Amino acid sequence: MSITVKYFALIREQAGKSQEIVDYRPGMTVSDVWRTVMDEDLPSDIKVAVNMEYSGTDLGLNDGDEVAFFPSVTGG
Amino acid sequence: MSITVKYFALIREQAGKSQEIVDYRPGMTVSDVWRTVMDEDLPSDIKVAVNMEYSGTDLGLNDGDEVAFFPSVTGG
Amino acid sequence: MKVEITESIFKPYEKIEQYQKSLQIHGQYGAVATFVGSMRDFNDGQQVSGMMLEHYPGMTEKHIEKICQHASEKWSLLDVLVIHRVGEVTIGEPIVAIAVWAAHRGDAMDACRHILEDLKYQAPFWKKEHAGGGDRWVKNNTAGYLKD
Amino acid sequence: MKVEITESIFKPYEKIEQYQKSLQIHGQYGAVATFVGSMRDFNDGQQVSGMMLEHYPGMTEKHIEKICQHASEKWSLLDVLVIHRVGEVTIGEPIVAIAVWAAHRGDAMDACRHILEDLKYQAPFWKKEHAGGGDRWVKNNTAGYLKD
Repeated sequence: MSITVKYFALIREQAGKSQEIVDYRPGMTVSDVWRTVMDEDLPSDIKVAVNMEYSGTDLGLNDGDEVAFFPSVTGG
Repeated sequence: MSITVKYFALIREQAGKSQEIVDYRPGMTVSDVWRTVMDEDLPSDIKVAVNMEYSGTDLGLNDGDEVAFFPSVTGG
Repeated sequence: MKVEITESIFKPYEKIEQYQKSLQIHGQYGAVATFVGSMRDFNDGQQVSGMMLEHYPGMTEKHIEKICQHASEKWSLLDVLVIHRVGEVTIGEPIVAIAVWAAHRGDAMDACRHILEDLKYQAPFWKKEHAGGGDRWVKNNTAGYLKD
Repeated sequence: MKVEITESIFKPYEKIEQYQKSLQIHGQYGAVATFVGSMRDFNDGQQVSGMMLEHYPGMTEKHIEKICQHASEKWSLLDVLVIHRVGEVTIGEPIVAIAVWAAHRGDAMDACRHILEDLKYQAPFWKKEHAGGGDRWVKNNTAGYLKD
Protein backbone atom coordinates (compact mmCIF):
# COMPACT_ATOMS: atom_id res chain seq x y z
CA MET A 1 0.00 0.00 0.00
CA SER A 2 2.29 2.79 -1.23
CA ILE A 3 2.67 5.78 -3.56
CA THR A 4 6.03 6.60 -5.18
CA VAL A 5 6.67 10.35 -5.13
CA LYS A 6 9.22 11.99 -7.45
CA TYR A 7 10.61 15.52 -7.53
CA PHE A 8 12.38 17.25 -10.38
CA ALA A 9 14.55 20.33 -10.96
CA LEU A 10 14.03 23.19 -8.47
CA ILE A 11 11.39 21.20 -6.53
CA ARG A 12 13.87 18.34 -6.17
CA GLU A 13 16.55 20.73 -4.91
CA GLN A 14 14.20 22.45 -2.46
CA ALA A 15 12.92 19.12 -1.17
CA GLY A 16 16.47 17.86 -0.86
CA LYS A 17 15.40 14.53 -2.33
CA SER A 18 14.44 13.10 -5.71
CA GLN A 19 12.14 10.28 -4.64
CA GLU A 20 10.35 8.85 -1.64
CA ILE A 21 7.65 6.33 -0.83
CA VAL A 22 4.56 7.36 1.13
CA ASP A 23 1.80 5.16 2.49
CA TYR A 24 -1.30 4.89 0.34
CA ARG A 25 -4.62 5.73 1.97
CA PRO A 26 -7.86 5.00 0.07
CA GLY A 27 -9.34 8.24 -1.33
CA MET A 28 -5.97 9.97 -1.32
CA THR A 29 -5.56 12.75 -3.94
CA VAL A 30 -2.46 14.32 -5.50
CA SER A 31 -2.86 17.33 -3.17
CA ASP A 32 -3.02 14.99 -0.18
CA VAL A 33 0.33 13.49 -1.17
CA TRP A 34 1.99 16.92 -1.25
CA ARG A 35 0.41 17.84 2.10
CA THR A 36 1.69 14.59 3.58
CA VAL A 37 5.28 15.07 2.48
CA MET A 38 5.63 18.87 2.63
CA ASP A 39 3.19 19.78 5.41
CA GLU A 40 1.68 22.62 3.31
CA ASP A 41 -0.88 23.12 0.52
CA LEU A 42 0.32 22.33 -2.99
CA PRO A 43 1.45 25.62 -4.59
CA SER A 44 -0.55 26.37 -7.76
CA ASP A 45 2.52 26.83 -9.97
CA ILE A 46 3.75 23.27 -9.41
CA LYS A 47 3.02 20.80 -12.22
CA VAL A 48 1.86 17.29 -11.49
CA ALA A 49 2.09 13.96 -13.30
CA VAL A 50 0.50 10.71 -12.20
CA ASN A 51 1.92 7.55 -13.74
CA MET A 52 3.85 9.72 -16.21
CA GLU A 53 0.81 11.60 -17.50
CA TYR A 54 0.01 15.23 -16.65
CA SER A 55 -2.71 15.32 -14.04
CA GLY A 56 -4.94 17.67 -12.07
CA THR A 57 -4.33 18.00 -8.33
CA ASP A 58 -7.68 16.59 -7.26
CA LEU A 59 -7.15 13.24 -8.95
CA GLY A 60 -7.86 10.30 -6.69
CA LEU A 61 -4.93 7.89 -6.56
CA ASN A 62 -4.66 4.12 -6.61
CA ASP A 63 -2.30 1.97 -4.64
CA GLY A 64 1.06 1.76 -6.43
CA ASP A 65 0.68 5.02 -8.39
CA GLU A 66 3.69 7.19 -9.16
CA VAL A 67 3.20 10.91 -8.50
CA ALA A 68 5.67 13.52 -9.74
CA PHE A 69 5.98 17.20 -8.82
CA PHE A 70 7.96 19.64 -10.95
CA PRO A 71 8.20 23.30 -12.06
CA SER A 72 7.39 24.64 -15.56
CA VAL A 73 9.31 22.72 -18.19
CA THR A 74 12.07 24.32 -20.28
CA GLY A 75 13.13 21.77 -22.88
CA GLY A 76 13.65 22.04 -26.60
CA MET B 1 19.78 50.18 -80.80
CA SER B 2 18.46 46.77 -79.70
CA ILE B 3 16.45 44.83 -77.12
CA THR B 4 17.37 41.26 -76.16
CA VAL B 5 14.25 39.12 -75.83
CA LYS B 6 14.29 35.83 -73.91
CA TYR B 7 11.68 33.07 -73.62
CA PHE B 8 11.44 30.35 -71.00
CA ALA B 9 9.65 27.04 -70.49
CA LEU B 10 6.34 26.64 -72.36
CA ILE B 11 6.68 30.10 -73.94
CA ARG B 12 10.13 29.14 -75.24
CA GLU B 13 8.75 25.91 -76.69
CA GLN B 14 5.75 27.63 -78.29
CA ALA B 15 7.96 30.37 -79.74
CA GLY B 16 10.40 27.75 -80.98
CA LYS B 17 13.29 29.92 -79.81
CA SER B 18 14.94 30.91 -76.56
CA GLN B 19 16.33 34.30 -77.47
CA GLU B 20 16.25 36.93 -80.20
CA ILE B 21 17.28 40.53 -80.77
CA VAL B 22 14.74 43.14 -81.84
CA ASP B 23 15.32 46.71 -82.88
CA TYR B 24 14.84 49.32 -80.17
CA ARG B 25 12.43 52.15 -80.90
CA PRO B 26 12.26 55.10 -78.47
CA GLY B 27 9.09 54.88 -76.36
CA MET B 28 8.86 51.11 -76.82
CA THR B 29 7.10 49.23 -73.98
CA VAL B 30 7.23 45.58 -72.92
CA SER B 31 3.87 44.99 -74.64
CA ASP B 32 5.25 46.53 -77.83
CA VAL B 33 8.11 44.02 -77.83
CA TRP B 34 5.69 41.09 -77.63
CA ARG B 35 3.53 42.57 -80.38
CA THR B 36 6.61 43.01 -82.56
CA VAL B 37 7.80 39.42 -82.20
CA MET B 38 4.50 37.54 -81.90
CA ASP B 39 2.13 39.73 -83.91
CA GLU B 40 -0.52 39.58 -81.15
CA ASP B 41 -1.37 41.26 -77.82
CA LEU B 42 0.60 40.05 -74.82
CA PRO B 43 -1.55 37.42 -73.02
CA SER B 44 -2.32 38.47 -69.45
CA ASP B 45 -1.03 35.22 -67.90
CA ILE B 46 2.51 35.67 -69.20
CA LYS B 47 5.05 36.99 -66.69
CA VAL B 48 7.59 39.61 -67.63
CA ALA B 49 11.05 40.56 -66.42
CA VAL B 50 13.10 43.52 -67.60
CA ASN B 51 16.82 43.34 -66.88
CA MET B 52 16.16 40.36 -64.59
CA GLU B 53 13.57 42.10 -62.41
CA TYR B 54 9.83 41.42 -62.53
CA SER B 55 8.13 44.19 -64.48
CA GLY B 56 4.74 45.47 -65.56
CA THR B 57 3.85 45.30 -69.24
CA ASP B 58 3.57 49.07 -69.73
CA LEU B 59 7.14 49.76 -68.69
CA GLY B 60 9.02 51.95 -71.16
CA LEU B 61 12.28 50.34 -72.27
CA ASN B 62 15.77 51.68 -72.82
CA ASP B 63 18.17 50.73 -75.56
CA GLY B 64 20.05 47.59 -74.58
CA ASP B 65 17.42 46.29 -72.15
CA GLU B 66 16.83 42.55 -71.74
CA VAL B 67 13.16 41.52 -71.73
CA ALA B 68 12.05 38.02 -70.69
CA PHE B 69 8.67 36.33 -71.13
CA PHE B 70 7.71 33.22 -69.17
CA PRO B 71 4.79 31.31 -67.60
CA SER B 72 4.01 30.99 -63.87
CA VAL B 73 7.06 29.72 -62.01
CA THR B 74 7.14 26.29 -60.37
CA GLY B 75 10.39 26.05 -58.43
CA GLY B 76 11.15 24.98 -54.91
CA MET C 1 8.77 7.22 -35.89
CA LYS C 2 11.72 7.43 -33.52
CA VAL C 3 12.33 9.28 -30.26
CA GLU C 4 15.79 9.30 -28.75
CA ILE C 5 16.97 10.78 -25.47
CA THR C 6 20.76 10.91 -25.27
CA GLU C 7 23.39 11.97 -22.78
CA SER C 8 26.03 12.15 -25.50
CA ILE C 9 26.78 14.93 -27.97
CA PHE C 10 25.21 14.06 -31.34
CA LYS C 11 25.55 15.22 -34.94
CA PRO C 12 21.99 16.15 -35.94
CA TYR C 13 22.38 16.12 -39.72
CA GLU C 14 24.23 12.81 -39.74
CA LYS C 15 21.49 11.34 -37.57
CA ILE C 16 18.76 12.71 -39.84
CA GLU C 17 20.52 11.47 -42.99
CA GLN C 18 21.10 8.06 -41.42
CA TYR C 19 17.49 7.73 -40.25
CA GLN C 20 16.23 8.84 -43.66
CA LYS C 21 18.27 6.09 -45.31
CA SER C 22 16.62 3.50 -43.06
CA LEU C 23 13.13 4.52 -44.20
CA GLN C 24 11.30 2.81 -47.06
CA ILE C 25 9.83 6.03 -48.41
CA HIS C 26 12.15 6.90 -51.32
CA GLY C 27 10.21 8.90 -53.91
CA GLN C 28 7.30 9.43 -51.53
CA TYR C 29 8.53 12.41 -49.53
CA GLY C 30 8.58 15.76 -51.26
CA ALA C 31 9.32 17.64 -48.06
CA VAL C 32 11.59 17.32 -45.04
CA ALA C 33 11.42 20.06 -42.41
CA THR C 34 14.02 20.00 -39.67
CA PHE C 35 14.76 22.06 -36.62
CA VAL C 36 17.98 21.92 -34.63
CA GLY C 37 18.23 23.80 -31.34
CA SER C 38 21.70 24.47 -29.95
CA MET C 39 23.10 25.94 -26.76
CA ARG C 40 23.83 29.66 -27.01
CA ASP C 41 26.52 31.45 -25.02
CA PHE C 42 24.08 34.13 -23.92
CA ASN C 43 20.59 33.87 -22.44
CA ASP C 44 18.21 36.09 -20.52
CA GLY C 45 20.71 38.95 -20.43
CA GLN C 46 23.63 36.91 -19.12
CA GLN C 47 26.69 35.10 -20.42
CA VAL C 48 26.40 31.35 -19.84
CA SER C 49 29.07 28.70 -20.11
CA GLY C 50 26.98 25.54 -20.19
CA MET C 51 24.00 23.85 -18.65
CA MET C 52 22.59 20.71 -17.12
CA LEU C 53 19.46 19.31 -18.73
CA GLU C 54 17.33 17.26 -16.36
CA HIS C 55 14.48 15.03 -17.53
CA TYR C 56 11.97 12.50 -16.21
CA PRO C 57 13.15 9.14 -17.54
CA GLY C 58 10.15 7.24 -18.81
CA MET C 59 7.68 10.11 -18.93
CA THR C 60 9.84 12.20 -21.23
CA GLU C 61 10.05 9.50 -23.94
CA LYS C 62 6.38 8.63 -23.51
CA HIS C 63 5.33 12.28 -23.76
CA ILE C 64 7.36 12.96 -26.91
CA GLU C 65 6.01 9.81 -28.56
CA LYS C 66 2.51 11.06 -27.80
CA ILE C 67 3.33 14.47 -29.35
CA CYS C 68 4.58 12.80 -32.53
CA GLN C 69 1.58 10.51 -32.63
CA HIS C 70 -0.71 13.49 -32.26
CA ALA C 71 1.10 15.36 -35.04
CA SER C 72 0.75 12.31 -37.30
CA GLU C 73 -3.01 12.38 -36.75
CA LYS C 74 -3.30 16.11 -37.34
CA TRP C 75 -1.09 16.28 -40.46
CA SER C 76 -0.31 13.92 -43.30
CA LEU C 77 3.18 12.70 -42.38
CA LEU C 78 5.45 9.90 -43.54
CA ASP C 79 7.84 9.83 -40.58
CA VAL C 80 9.15 11.79 -37.60
CA LEU C 81 12.48 11.77 -35.78
CA VAL C 82 13.08 13.55 -32.47
CA ILE C 83 16.43 13.52 -30.65
CA HIS C 84 16.82 15.37 -27.35
CA ARG C 85 19.93 15.79 -25.29
CA VAL C 86 20.04 15.47 -21.49
CA GLY C 87 22.82 15.87 -18.91
CA GLU C 88 25.71 18.33 -19.20
CA VAL C 89 25.66 20.44 -22.38
CA THR C 90 28.37 22.82 -23.55
CA ILE C 91 28.09 26.00 -25.65
CA GLY C 92 27.35 25.37 -29.32
CA GLU C 93 26.25 21.77 -28.81
CA PRO C 94 22.93 20.58 -30.23
CA ILE C 95 20.13 20.18 -27.67
CA VAL C 96 17.29 19.05 -29.86
CA ALA C 97 16.78 17.85 -33.43
CA ILE C 98 13.39 17.35 -35.06
CA ALA C 99 12.89 16.06 -38.60
CA VAL C 100 9.53 15.53 -40.29
CA TRP C 101 9.03 13.75 -43.61
CA ALA C 102 5.86 14.38 -45.62
CA ALA C 103 4.63 14.39 -49.19
CA HIS C 104 3.97 18.13 -49.00
CA ARG C 105 5.77 21.07 -47.42
CA GLY C 106 2.82 22.48 -45.48
CA ASP C 107 2.41 19.29 -43.47
CA ALA C 108 6.16 18.89 -42.82
CA MET C 109 6.67 22.49 -41.63
CA ASP C 110 3.48 22.80 -39.59
CA ALA C 111 4.14 19.51 -37.82
CA CYS C 112 7.80 20.32 -37.15
CA ARG C 113 6.83 23.60 -35.52
CA HIS C 114 4.02 22.02 -33.55
CA ILE C 115 6.33 19.32 -32.17
CA LEU C 116 8.93 21.92 -31.21
CA GLU C 117 6.42 24.11 -29.37
CA ASP C 118 5.15 21.11 -27.46
CA LEU C 119 8.73 20.14 -26.56
CA LYS C 120 9.27 23.67 -25.26
CA TYR C 121 6.09 23.91 -23.20
CA GLN C 122 5.01 20.37 -22.30
CA ALA C 123 7.81 17.80 -22.46
CA PRO C 124 9.42 17.18 -19.03
CA PHE C 125 12.87 18.75 -19.39
CA TRP C 126 14.45 21.35 -17.14
CA LYS C 127 17.47 23.52 -17.91
CA LYS C 128 19.92 24.68 -15.27
CA GLU C 129 22.36 27.18 -16.72
CA HIS C 130 25.91 27.69 -15.52
CA ALA C 131 26.22 31.48 -15.54
CA GLY C 132 28.80 33.93 -14.22
CA GLY C 133 26.97 34.46 -10.95
CA GLY C 134 26.45 30.74 -10.33
CA ASP C 135 23.89 28.20 -11.50
CA ARG C 136 20.29 29.16 -12.23
CA TRP C 137 17.20 27.26 -13.32
CA VAL C 138 15.69 28.62 -16.52
CA LYS C 139 12.19 29.75 -15.58
CA ASN C 140 10.49 29.87 -18.97
CA ASN C 141 11.40 29.38 -22.58
CA THR C 142 11.15 32.40 -24.85
CA ALA C 143 8.13 32.59 -27.14
CA GLY C 144 8.22 30.89 -30.55
CA TYR C 145 6.11 33.53 -32.22
CA LEU C 146 4.45 33.11 -35.57
CA LYS C 147 4.94 36.37 -37.42
CA ASP C 148 3.58 35.31 -40.81
CA MET D 1 24.55 34.25 -46.98
CA LYS D 2 25.01 31.87 -49.87
CA VAL D 3 22.88 31.00 -52.90
CA GLU D 4 23.89 28.10 -55.09
CA ILE D 5 22.31 26.86 -58.31
CA THR D 6 23.61 23.45 -59.28
CA GLU D 7 23.15 20.98 -62.12
CA SER D 8 24.57 18.15 -60.01
CA ILE D 9 22.91 15.97 -57.42
CA PHE D 10 23.81 17.26 -53.95
CA LYS D 11 23.67 15.99 -50.36
CA PRO D 12 21.66 18.65 -48.51
CA TYR D 13 22.64 17.80 -44.93
CA GLU D 14 26.33 17.52 -45.78
CA LYS D 15 26.13 20.90 -47.50
CA ILE D 16 24.33 22.46 -44.52
CA GLU D 17 26.80 20.97 -42.04
CA GLN D 18 29.75 22.09 -44.13
CA TYR D 19 28.40 25.62 -44.54
CA GLN D 20 27.66 25.83 -40.82
CA LYS D 21 31.26 24.91 -40.03
CA SER D 22 32.48 27.79 -42.22
CA LEU D 23 30.44 30.35 -40.23
CA GLN D 24 31.89 32.32 -37.31
CA ILE D 25 28.71 32.08 -35.24
CA HIS D 26 29.48 29.26 -32.79
CA GLY D 27 27.47 29.76 -29.60
CA GLN D 28 25.35 32.48 -31.22
CA TYR D 29 22.72 30.42 -33.00
CA GLY D 30 20.13 28.70 -30.88
CA ALA D 31 18.05 27.72 -33.88
CA VAL D 32 18.56 26.24 -37.32
CA ALA D 33 15.48 25.60 -39.44
CA THR D 34 15.94 23.68 -42.67
CA PHE D 35 13.72 22.56 -45.48
CA VAL D 36 14.67 20.02 -48.12
CA GLY D 37 12.37 19.45 -51.09
CA SER D 38 12.82 16.25 -53.09
CA MET D 39 11.35 14.83 -56.27
CA ARG D 40 8.36 12.56 -55.66
CA ASP D 41 7.36 9.67 -57.92
CA PHE D 42 3.77 10.88 -58.07
CA ASN D 43 2.35 14.33 -58.78
CA ASP D 44 -0.97 15.81 -59.79
CA GLY D 45 -2.60 12.38 -60.03
CA GLN D 46 0.07 10.80 -62.21
CA GLN D 47 3.15 8.62 -61.87
CA VAL D 48 6.29 10.54 -62.88
CA SER D 49 9.77 9.23 -63.59
CA GLY D 50 11.82 12.41 -63.49
CA MET D 51 11.83 16.03 -64.58
CA MET D 52 13.75 18.81 -66.20
CA LEU D 53 14.15 21.99 -64.17
CA GLU D 54 14.65 25.09 -66.28
CA HIS D 55 15.80 28.41 -64.85
CA TYR D 56 16.80 31.91 -65.94
CA PRO D 57 20.56 32.07 -65.39
CA GLY D 58 21.39 35.41 -63.79
CA MET D 59 17.87 36.38 -62.75
CA THR D 60 17.34 33.24 -60.67
CA GLU D 61 20.41 33.82 -58.49
CA LYS D 62 19.69 37.54 -58.24
CA HIS D 63 16.09 36.91 -57.26
CA ILE D 64 16.93 34.37 -54.54
CA GLU D 65 19.58 36.67 -53.10
CA LYS D 66 16.94 39.38 -52.92
CA ILE D 67 14.54 37.01 -51.12
CA CYS D 68 17.21 36.15 -48.55
CA GLN D 69 18.12 39.80 -48.12
CA HIS D 70 14.49 40.65 -47.58
CA ALA D 71 14.11 37.86 -45.02
CA SER D 72 17.20 39.14 -43.18
CA GLU D 73 15.56 42.54 -42.90
CA LYS D 74 12.22 41.17 -41.72
CA TRP D 75 13.60 38.68 -39.17
CA SER D 76 16.65 38.58 -36.93
CA LEU D 77 18.88 36.08 -38.74
CA LEU D 78 22.52 35.06 -38.50
CA ASP D 79 22.88 33.36 -41.86
CA VAL D 80 20.98 31.78 -44.77
CA LEU D 81 21.90 29.05 -47.24
CA VAL D 82 19.82 28.21 -50.33
CA ILE D 83 20.74 25.48 -52.80
CA HIS D 84 18.52 24.81 -55.82
CA ARG D 85 18.91 22.13 -58.43
CA VAL D 86 18.43 22.69 -62.16
CA GLY D 87 18.59 20.38 -65.19
CA GLU D 88 17.56 16.73 -65.19
CA VAL D 89 16.32 15.45 -61.81
CA THR D 90 15.48 11.85 -60.93
CA ILE D 91 12.96 10.48 -58.40
CA GLY D 92 14.05 10.89 -54.79
CA GLU D 93 16.74 13.46 -55.54
CA PRO D 94 16.83 16.76 -53.62
CA ILE D 95 15.56 19.77 -55.55
CA VAL D 96 15.94 22.50 -52.98
CA ALA D 97 17.60 22.96 -49.59
CA ILE D 98 17.08 25.99 -47.34
CA ALA D 99 18.82 26.50 -44.01
CA VAL D 100 18.34 29.50 -41.72
CA TRP D 101 20.47 30.23 -38.65
CA ALA D 102 19.11 32.53 -35.94
CA ALA D 103 19.38 33.15 -32.21
CA HIS D 104 15.74 32.17 -31.74
CA ARG D 105 13.46 29.55 -33.26
CA GLY D 106 10.62 31.86 -34.31
CA ASP D 107 12.91 33.84 -36.61
CA ALA D 108 14.57 30.76 -38.10
CA MET D 109 11.30 28.96 -38.84
CA ASP D 110 9.34 31.97 -40.08
CA ALA D 111 12.16 33.00 -42.40
CA CYS D 112 12.71 29.47 -43.73
CA ARG D 113 9.04 29.18 -44.63
CA HIS D 114 8.95 32.63 -46.15
CA ILE D 115 11.96 31.90 -48.36
CA LEU D 116 10.43 28.60 -49.49
CA GLU D 117 7.11 30.20 -50.41
CA ASP D 118 8.90 32.86 -52.40
CA LEU D 119 10.96 30.19 -54.18
CA LYS D 120 7.72 28.41 -55.06
CA TYR D 121 5.84 31.45 -56.34
CA GLN D 122 8.39 34.01 -57.46
CA ALA D 123 11.81 32.55 -58.29
CA PRO D 124 12.25 31.84 -62.02
CA PHE D 125 12.27 28.03 -62.19
CA TRP D 126 10.04 25.84 -64.35
CA LYS D 127 9.44 22.11 -63.94
CA LYS D 128 8.75 19.81 -66.85
CA GLU D 129 7.80 16.35 -65.62
CA HIS D 130 8.45 13.12 -67.48
CA ALA D 131 5.16 11.25 -66.99
CA GLY D 132 3.73 8.08 -68.48
CA GLY D 133 1.80 9.96 -71.16
CA GLY D 134 4.81 12.09 -72.16
CA ASP D 135 6.34 15.29 -70.85
CA ARG D 136 4.25 18.01 -69.23
CA TRP D 137 4.99 21.42 -67.78
CA VAL D 138 3.88 21.76 -64.18
CA LYS D 139 1.29 24.55 -64.17
CA ASN D 140 1.28 25.56 -60.53
CA ASN D 141 2.85 24.47 -57.30
CA THR D 142 0.54 23.11 -54.62
CA ALA D 143 -0.30 25.43 -51.75
CA GLY D 144 1.97 25.61 -48.70
CA TYR D 145 -0.86 26.13 -46.29
CA LEU D 146 -0.43 27.29 -42.73
CA LYS D 147 -2.78 25.20 -40.64
CA ASP D 148 -1.67 26.37 -37.18
